[in-house]
Amino acid sequence: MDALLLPLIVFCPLLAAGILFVSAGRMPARASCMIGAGSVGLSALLAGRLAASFLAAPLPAGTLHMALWSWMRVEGFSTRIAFALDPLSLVMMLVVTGVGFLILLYACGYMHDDPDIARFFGCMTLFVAAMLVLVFSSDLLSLYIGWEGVGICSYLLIGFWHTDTANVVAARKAFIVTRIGDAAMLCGLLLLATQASTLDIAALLHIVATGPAQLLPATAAFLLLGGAAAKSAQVPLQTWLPDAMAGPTPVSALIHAATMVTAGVYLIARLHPLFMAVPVAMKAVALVGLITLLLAAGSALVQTDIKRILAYSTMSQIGYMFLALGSGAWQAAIFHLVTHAFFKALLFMAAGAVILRVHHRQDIYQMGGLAPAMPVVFSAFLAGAAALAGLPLLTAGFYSKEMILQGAWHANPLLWAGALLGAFATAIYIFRCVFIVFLGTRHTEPTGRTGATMAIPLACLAILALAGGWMEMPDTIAPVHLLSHLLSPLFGTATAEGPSWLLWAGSLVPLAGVGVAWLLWRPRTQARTAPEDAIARLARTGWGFDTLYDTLLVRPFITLGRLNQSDLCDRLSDATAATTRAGSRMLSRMQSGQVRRYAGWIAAGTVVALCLGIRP
Amino acid sequence: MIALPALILLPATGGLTAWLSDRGRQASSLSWWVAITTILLQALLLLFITCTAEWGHGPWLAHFSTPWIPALGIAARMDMDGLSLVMLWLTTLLSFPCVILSARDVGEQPGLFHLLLLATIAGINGVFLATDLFLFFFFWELMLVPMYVLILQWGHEDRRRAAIKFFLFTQGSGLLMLVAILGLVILHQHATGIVTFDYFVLADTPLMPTTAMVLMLGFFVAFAVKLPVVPLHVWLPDTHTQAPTAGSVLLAGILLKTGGYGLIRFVALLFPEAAARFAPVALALGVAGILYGAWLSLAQDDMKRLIAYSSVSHLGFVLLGIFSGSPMGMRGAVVQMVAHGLSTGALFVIAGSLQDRLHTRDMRRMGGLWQALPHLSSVGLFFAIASLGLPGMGNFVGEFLTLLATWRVSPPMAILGTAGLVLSAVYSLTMVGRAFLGPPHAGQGTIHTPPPADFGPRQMTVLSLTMALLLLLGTYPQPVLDLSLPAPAHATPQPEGLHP
Amino acid sequence: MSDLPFILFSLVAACAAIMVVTRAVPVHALLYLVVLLLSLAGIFQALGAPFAAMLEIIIYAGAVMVLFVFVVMMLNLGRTDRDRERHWMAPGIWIGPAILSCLLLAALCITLRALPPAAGPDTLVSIGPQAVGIMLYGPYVLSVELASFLLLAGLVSAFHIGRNIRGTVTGEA
Amino acid sequence: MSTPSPTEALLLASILFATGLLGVLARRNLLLMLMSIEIMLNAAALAFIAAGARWHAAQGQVMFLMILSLAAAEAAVGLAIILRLHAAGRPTLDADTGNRLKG
Amino acid sequence: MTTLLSGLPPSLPILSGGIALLLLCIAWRRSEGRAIVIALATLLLAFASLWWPLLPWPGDPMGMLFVPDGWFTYIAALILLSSTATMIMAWRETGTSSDEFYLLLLLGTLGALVMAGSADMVIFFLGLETLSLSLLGLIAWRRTHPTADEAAIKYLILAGLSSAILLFGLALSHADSGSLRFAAPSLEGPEGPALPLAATALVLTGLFFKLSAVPFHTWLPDVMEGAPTPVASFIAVTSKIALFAALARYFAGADLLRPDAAGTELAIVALLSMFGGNLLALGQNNLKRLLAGSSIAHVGYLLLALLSPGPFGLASAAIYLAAYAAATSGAFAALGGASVPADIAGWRGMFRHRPALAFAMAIMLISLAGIPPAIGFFAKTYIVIAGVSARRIVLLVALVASSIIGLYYYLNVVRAMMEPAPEEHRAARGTPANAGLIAILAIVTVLAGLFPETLVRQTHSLLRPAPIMREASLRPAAPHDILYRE
Repeated sequence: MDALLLPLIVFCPLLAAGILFVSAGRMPARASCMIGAGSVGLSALLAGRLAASFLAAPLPAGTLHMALWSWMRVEGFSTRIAFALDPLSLVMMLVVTGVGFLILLYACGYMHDDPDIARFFGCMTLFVAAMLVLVFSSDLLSLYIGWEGVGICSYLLIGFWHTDTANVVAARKAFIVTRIGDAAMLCGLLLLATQASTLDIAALLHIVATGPAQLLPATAAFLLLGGAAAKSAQVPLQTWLPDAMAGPTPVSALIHAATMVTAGVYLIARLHPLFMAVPVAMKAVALVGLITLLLAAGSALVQTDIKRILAYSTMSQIGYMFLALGSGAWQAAIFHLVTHAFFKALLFMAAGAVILRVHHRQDIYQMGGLAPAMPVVFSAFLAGAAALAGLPLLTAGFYSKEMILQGAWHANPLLWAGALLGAFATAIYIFRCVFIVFLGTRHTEPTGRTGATMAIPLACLAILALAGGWMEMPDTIAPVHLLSHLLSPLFGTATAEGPSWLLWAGSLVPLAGVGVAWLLWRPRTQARTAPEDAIARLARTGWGFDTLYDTLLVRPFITLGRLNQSDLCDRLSDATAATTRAGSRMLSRMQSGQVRRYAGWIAAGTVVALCLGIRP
Repeated sequence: MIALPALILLPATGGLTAWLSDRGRQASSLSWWVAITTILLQALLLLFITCTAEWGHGPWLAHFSTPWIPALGIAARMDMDGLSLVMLWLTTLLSFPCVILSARDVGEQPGLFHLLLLATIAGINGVFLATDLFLFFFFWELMLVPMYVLILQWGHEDRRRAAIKFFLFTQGSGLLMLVAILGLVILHQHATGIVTFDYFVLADTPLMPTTAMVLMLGFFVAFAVKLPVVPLHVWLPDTHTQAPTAGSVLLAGILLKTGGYGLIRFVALLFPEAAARFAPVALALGVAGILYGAWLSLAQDDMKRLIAYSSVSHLGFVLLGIFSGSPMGMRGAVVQMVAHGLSTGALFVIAGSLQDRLHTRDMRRMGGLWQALPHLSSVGLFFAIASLGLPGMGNFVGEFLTLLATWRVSPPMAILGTAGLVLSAVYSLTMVGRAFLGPPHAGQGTIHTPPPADFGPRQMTVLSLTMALLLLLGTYPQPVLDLSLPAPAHATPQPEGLHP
Repeated sequence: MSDLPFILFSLVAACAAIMVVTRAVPVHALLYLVVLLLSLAGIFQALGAPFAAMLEIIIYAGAVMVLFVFVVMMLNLGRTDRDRERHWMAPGIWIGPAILSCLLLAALCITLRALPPAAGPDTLVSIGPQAVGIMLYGPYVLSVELASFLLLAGLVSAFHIGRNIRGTVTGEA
Repeated sequence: MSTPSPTEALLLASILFATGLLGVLARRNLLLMLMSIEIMLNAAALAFIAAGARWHAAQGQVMFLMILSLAAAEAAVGLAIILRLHAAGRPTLDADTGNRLKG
Repeated sequence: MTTLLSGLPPSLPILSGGIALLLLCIAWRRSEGRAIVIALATLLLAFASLWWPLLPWPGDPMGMLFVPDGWFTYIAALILLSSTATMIMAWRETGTSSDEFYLLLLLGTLGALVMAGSADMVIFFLGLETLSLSLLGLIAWRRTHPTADEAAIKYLILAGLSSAILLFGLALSHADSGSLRFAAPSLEGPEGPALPLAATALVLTGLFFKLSAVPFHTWLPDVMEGAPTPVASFIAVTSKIALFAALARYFAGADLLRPDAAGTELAIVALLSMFGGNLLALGQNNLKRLLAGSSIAHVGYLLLALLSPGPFGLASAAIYLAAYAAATSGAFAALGGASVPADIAGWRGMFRHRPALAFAMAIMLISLAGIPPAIGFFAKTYIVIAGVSARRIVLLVALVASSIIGLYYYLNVVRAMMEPAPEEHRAARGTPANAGLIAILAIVTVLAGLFPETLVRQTHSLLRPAPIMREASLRPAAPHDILYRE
């Protein structure tokens, strides 16, 4: 019975997507909203029901299996569309359906006057379905369906307002960059499938555990890391995420903050025995995370677009998760994934509410002093910002970040130091944003009001962003370990906690960050323009990765392609044709009409034949 | 089973009927109705064949044989295995969009148009069934002529060049194949004293490795031109671009598949050793095709040209699969062919419709069509996504299996092939972005030019069914996979009634 | 080895042939052609073919050449034609044909040089009209019949072509 | 008494043949081309006579007769055509100019 | 009389009688209708007589002047049928008072028949020249036509030149062997190979000229353009068939697979003809010249068949000749029936104005191009079989490459016919007889292409011993066996 719920949870949003696409805009906007949000809500309910029964009576194996059908079965390889529910996917399922439902609810308000709302909800529900497939799949290839499915939904939604070329280009870029990672991941899958003849995760991990000699886990792990890094916008494939903010804000909240971008984290966590078998890969994961979190935090410091700040922040936070993964702190990564889903979705939605009210302006320097005009939004944003900054005790972000710092310390103190630096920067940039947008002098007069459909999800998420962290606390504060307990069948018990000064450091650094931000951008002193020195410009453009790729890869590729537009091989066939025509002209010239010439040809032929005869 | 030749005669007769029904009366849609009835009957016939096939009696499902030119050991012999069946179904299914969508509004001489269309289909059916090498070659050539005329008569501005290029390339390479076929026949005669064109008998010809390689190359070139394989692809972009929509669909959807079919049946199975030795080169060619096609596809401004180059890229996977030397690769190649037939066929329908509406294929003069043509654009988007190999669509299954099979042979080739997937995303989305999305192009939708008509229910129904098929193939490809392994050339079937 | 008349006739024949192809006035050429034919008749006689020699004189030098003479007279050629003919015989024109002819001659000479004398008696035997007649009306009677058809074909062709030449001219004028 | 050898006669035939060929190739006047062809035919006739002499056979002379009839017929037809050309289009009988059939 | 007729196929006396009858008729009262009736009746009677029994040859078989074997019967059938086709084409086509036209056609046919069956130089030579002189009359037929004289004089000069070369070669051959047998002289004679090789080279020049193989082909396009359409067809079909038959007979005893000079020359000429003919046709706008180029190329293909002795060689050549004859005759008949200028532009829009005619023309061109379902496809396949069997790799490659060129211009005509015409043509129809001829030839071309079995079996039974059977032995049958009846 419970197993049947798994496909049902996926099916609800899928069906809704189907209905919405087929209706093709002939339904009233309200109906689209209801179907879209309602289906995900239903999924969330079912997920809750499933979670309840799962938690109440864990199966002997700790996993709920549901093989749907055999997908491909050929000589030497077979794969099934199969779902499985274990603690990890349980957590993900709850995040996806729960946060997803809230965001869709919010979107009902946010998008209510868009003429293409049916398409919007169609894509959104399709995304949720794909994400659930990704989460549930117990076979890497069916996981890949979800993996690419969320990618294409992301493409569709980033380019949702398609009349603007910039949006279309951003969407394309997002898809292509992630596709590069996907290709790497596919290579990894090919490698694994070749070695193991199956892509069933359990079977694969079993093989990894028993016979590492015949596998090439290092290569596979790196290839999969490539996929994960692209999907999760990690260095060096991170460039798409800031541009992806071109989509509607609920999209940014759902896809580019809460769920899809964390798929990489999920993948690595899901395959952690594979990575654990390859220490180099672990180091690489951690390093990727660290670099990303620092670079992205640096970029976020100087952005002027509120959504880009949040985008870089997302990259940075996922960098934390990667850091945790690389440090072997699996629970911490997942914990941060959950809390990040809460507070980042919240921040995006709050930002979206702000943007709606200030006539779709996104430049923070054109806002300012909005707190009195929109107290609800302000408080929600503040809650999210606090969680993001990891203000101690009160916020969910604090606990998850603390856990990561602990893990990093155990892995390598250098990682810890970097992470701490990142935390400091995080606090600065997000409170820079808070101070500039909500305090000080007002530059744009907000209009309208934030409706209930938007406010309620904001409130819910604000609560979650604050209180969501209490499910897992350091022993120093309170011995609550709900999450790691839940995940322990997968990841084993968490490592012991480090010295308590780590905790202090982790608590004080964000506070210091907030302080610095206050000094720099408090209402009186705040500069009204972004810093313009070279480093700032570099940081604002994402440290020049875009330019680099553009000059090294994209431009030469396209230029050469343009040069060869008419296909060199075609010239070859044209040359043959020209030769033939030349031969034809030659023979026509032979046909001069003069009988003496003709006789000459005959005589010449005869003489040649005679000579052939003489000297055979 | 008499139904096999019926599968060839039915479209031929139907075509003639359509032609005759059109005599004298202009602008009558009678011939269209005849054509649609014919392909419906063909579908029913194929269904009948599928149901009455000898399932469970070995890989060959149906047989037909009757002497044709006994003096030269030529028989009208047809045998059907799973591979043939899959290809026949693809042909039958794709002829529906051809006839329903693109042939409906053909301007002049609709009767002749339908005759040629159905004649081509008859020839293709013959190619997929013939197991006598002479008969095979006969059909192979026969399907070109009506296609040539189709392009010539109903093509676009540069049709003369395109049509003749198409014909010269395919026919010329066909002659090489003819020489190879006859070489095989003669060698068999030298070895056994028997002149025969029978596929199963010739498969047992003892051959020197070098000879086998030369003969195999003769076959390979013909099929490589048809498939097409870089650098023999140059006819394809021109032809696809200039052909009328139905022609493009037929070309891309089915005609190219005869190349893949031939590679499987007459290269990989007839000369297994030589094919195995040639495999590294073929794999390299396949990868070159994938990358080169994708690269040039990206550089095109002409929408049909873009799709044509994307075909080159997609069919590189077929080559990879066939020459990976494993059943898995073959199955993957077949799935890829079917999926490519559906998706690219549909894309050509869309490109053709766009040309009908906008009178241009130049994407520089398109843009923002979604607002004017939401249905058309969304369908176009769907098939573009399918063609970039999204899991869950048929193309992915094909590409994955071929790549997996290739990886076993040569991981670097597989990696390069995977890179093609990235490029396919690039050109597909570029096409979507330039044509359908973005701001509307200045030239269209103004007061002077009325907005073009969107797809109506007829088009949407057919294309939706195509989409459904593609999704079905992507999520449940097992029936095709099971069928698609070609029957070995040595398992000689017992033709009914001919030999005791 | 050879006898004097043969050498003499040969020299005359070769010279006459060269004169034929180099004359600017057709009548001169024609006369040299007659000389050539007469000397050939002598050679035939020397080779032991008296019947052929007679026919050569009677039919060839007699009948056929007269035909040529008639035609040349009908053409009514004059001084301008001779000058034009001279003009056409510029040295440049001769180079190519001369090379080709010399090559041909050289090739034939090389071939013939290797030819040994025939089997049998070394002396020539005269083959008179009787032997030829027996051969012609014995095994080759078919060829006589066919030759009549050949002449018929020539006759009909010449008749058709030659008919109404004046009419054609006036018709065109 | 020494007799002429057929080989020498063949040699003479070759010389005449080459000379005739020279005439056909070099002369622009159709009439002279025709005469040159007559020379070549005579060369062939001489070759047959010589061959016949070599083998002491009458066949050579039979063939000579046939060549004779051909030469007569051909001369008749050829001269008729020349007359017509002269009357209709080409009074100069130049073979190089005035050709409409070419290319 | 008995000696005259013994060993002679009855078709020759019948033709001779027909000619005499026609002469009498002309002498009595001119009537074109009567002339064509007599001529057609003669041809058909001769055709029927091909299956009548022969009077036995009394003497030594080596002394036969004429060999009425299966090869002759086959070729004679083709010649008579194609002459019939020419007659029908010519009916009411050639202008006023054309009863001599049929007389000349009959004479030419007689010459062709003689040539095809002759085993003796004298006979061969007479046949050749009879054909040649009748052709001369036919070419110059249209007195008012501006180019008729030019074509005729070109043919006259060049044919005279080639005849002289051929005769000289025959004389050398006679000098070498002492016999007048029409066959390639043996190289193993006491005289060494020099003289036979020189003789063969000269004889080949004569034959190649009439066959119009490259580089001896230059006259053909000019002459065909200048000649009336039926005559062009006669040149391209009847005369070439006879010449090819003679060529095959000339080399019947020689081993062409040996790489000696004759084989080499044949191979080079075949190669040059394939490419030369097709390239020449490629640049033509005049359909007659185009067909001339095409016929030159087909000579190349036929030479490939000749160069591939063995079980398939001669049979493939025979079938190819039939296919070529049908398609080329058909094309010329269509050309004559169209009553438009013979350039490609004149044929534009034919599919609109004269669809049936255009369709027939397309079938002919497709057959010439070697595309199924026309017989040309099967015939070309058969030639390739022969070539592969004899391992003529270079020539096969040339065949493939030049065929591709060929496809281009054949289809170019088809394309032109499909294009819309600039203005309405005046729809001058051909005679019903011509239309019937075109229809029959088109049907034959397609039907024979679909069911070539009958043709193959006929060919094989005529070219006994059957060169190919299912259980054919490995030993390639010597061409000698095929040509001469035991």
